[in-house]
Amino acid sequence: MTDRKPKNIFVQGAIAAGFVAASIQKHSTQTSIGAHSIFLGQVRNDVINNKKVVAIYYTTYEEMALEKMHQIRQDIFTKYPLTCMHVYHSLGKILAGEISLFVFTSSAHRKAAIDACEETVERIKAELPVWGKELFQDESYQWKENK
Amino acid sequence: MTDRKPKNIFVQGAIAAGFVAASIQKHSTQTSIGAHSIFLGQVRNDVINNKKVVAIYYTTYEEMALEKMHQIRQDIFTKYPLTCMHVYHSLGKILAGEISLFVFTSSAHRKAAIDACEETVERIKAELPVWGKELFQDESYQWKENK
Amino acid sequence: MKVNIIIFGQMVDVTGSSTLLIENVSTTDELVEKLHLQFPAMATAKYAIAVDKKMIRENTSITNNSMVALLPPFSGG
Amino acid sequence: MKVNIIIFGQMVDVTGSSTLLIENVSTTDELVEKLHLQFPAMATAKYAIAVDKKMIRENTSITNNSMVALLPPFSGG
Repeated sequence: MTDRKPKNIFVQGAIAAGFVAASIQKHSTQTSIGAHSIFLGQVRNDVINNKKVVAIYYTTYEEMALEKMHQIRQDIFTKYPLTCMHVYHSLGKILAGEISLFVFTSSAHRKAAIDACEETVERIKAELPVWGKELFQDESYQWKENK
Repeated sequence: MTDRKPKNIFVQGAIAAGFVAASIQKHSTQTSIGAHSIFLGQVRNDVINNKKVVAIYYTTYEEMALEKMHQIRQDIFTKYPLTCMHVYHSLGKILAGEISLFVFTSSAHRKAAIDACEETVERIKAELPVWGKELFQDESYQWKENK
Repeated sequence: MKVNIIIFGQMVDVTGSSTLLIENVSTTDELVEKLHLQFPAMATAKYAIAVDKKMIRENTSITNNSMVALLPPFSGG
Repeated sequence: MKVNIIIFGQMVDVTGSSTLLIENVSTTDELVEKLHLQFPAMATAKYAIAVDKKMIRENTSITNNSMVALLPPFSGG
């Protein structure tokens, strides 16, 4: 861990498609990039015991999550020759069909970008202290479990 | 191969970030989707023998490429539980920093979306009759080689 | 000695609160013992403990300044 | 018998044209032999042959209606 302040990855509410587009567009000046890999997590309208999930409400232990994300970022940059990496995770109520996670890696060649993106997503799901509460139509809820 | 007419994947010119955003946005009504994986190929400003690549000019054997892409699509849908797949490849002159390939897979869960996207990209690079001519500043060129 | 505990996710359903103040404990094992007495449902709950933002796996000393957190299984993304 | 050939990518640099009409050939082996006589640089060029949009690996019969294509290594994406 360096002394550098961890970057914030959390945004209130859903991640808009236009935000993803703006992120992509910003990279057009970085002409050493040959490949971008993007992962988007979208809230599913799962049916659990005949009740439909209408939204997920995300909370986090922000201080710990940002430190952990900083460490994941450093590990990934050490392992893969990336040009850049961007991660955004939603907090609050995200409706079914909306995007709650956006991971974006770029590299000169595709292998590094693709592998780094996948590994970052896996580590985020396994290691970031974030919790999703699945909200049903009838205002009951259950806690999401990652597979 | 079915009799169904292969979908066109080719677009003249670069793929705009806004086009990617519109594609993402369209999926917000498909609430059985939990994960999107996107690959974008961007033209690199490589320096070869002291000459800078300013653009790649793409051509294809379109009829054969569309048949092959149709077959790849069928293979990938057979292998992975995808909700949908979209592929766009640029033709003509694409400047360094612009996007020439857009592969977009969606699934209920991340593993299928990520693996299908990567496999589709690999197959496109290996199997589609498409050629890239790397154009230098001085108007000379060389033919691109895929690794 | 008083230890401040912050609680997340489904563990809030178990303890009924997102913060707790527990007295007279100097290790995480002592803390867990007290918590289980106070909240019997914790015995069957799945959770990890972080001290000062690091997950702990063994019994760990805690002080007045320790930041102790109860973390149920993560489900981000 | 005349066979129409379509030519792509760097093979156009070798033959100087993106289409060719070759007479008196009935198999791809015969075709390749004729082409190599006409364009000696083809001997060192890397290319595959497609007949009716399928890559061929063995000597294949061709007719007036065959669509023969010379395909250098692909470099899409």
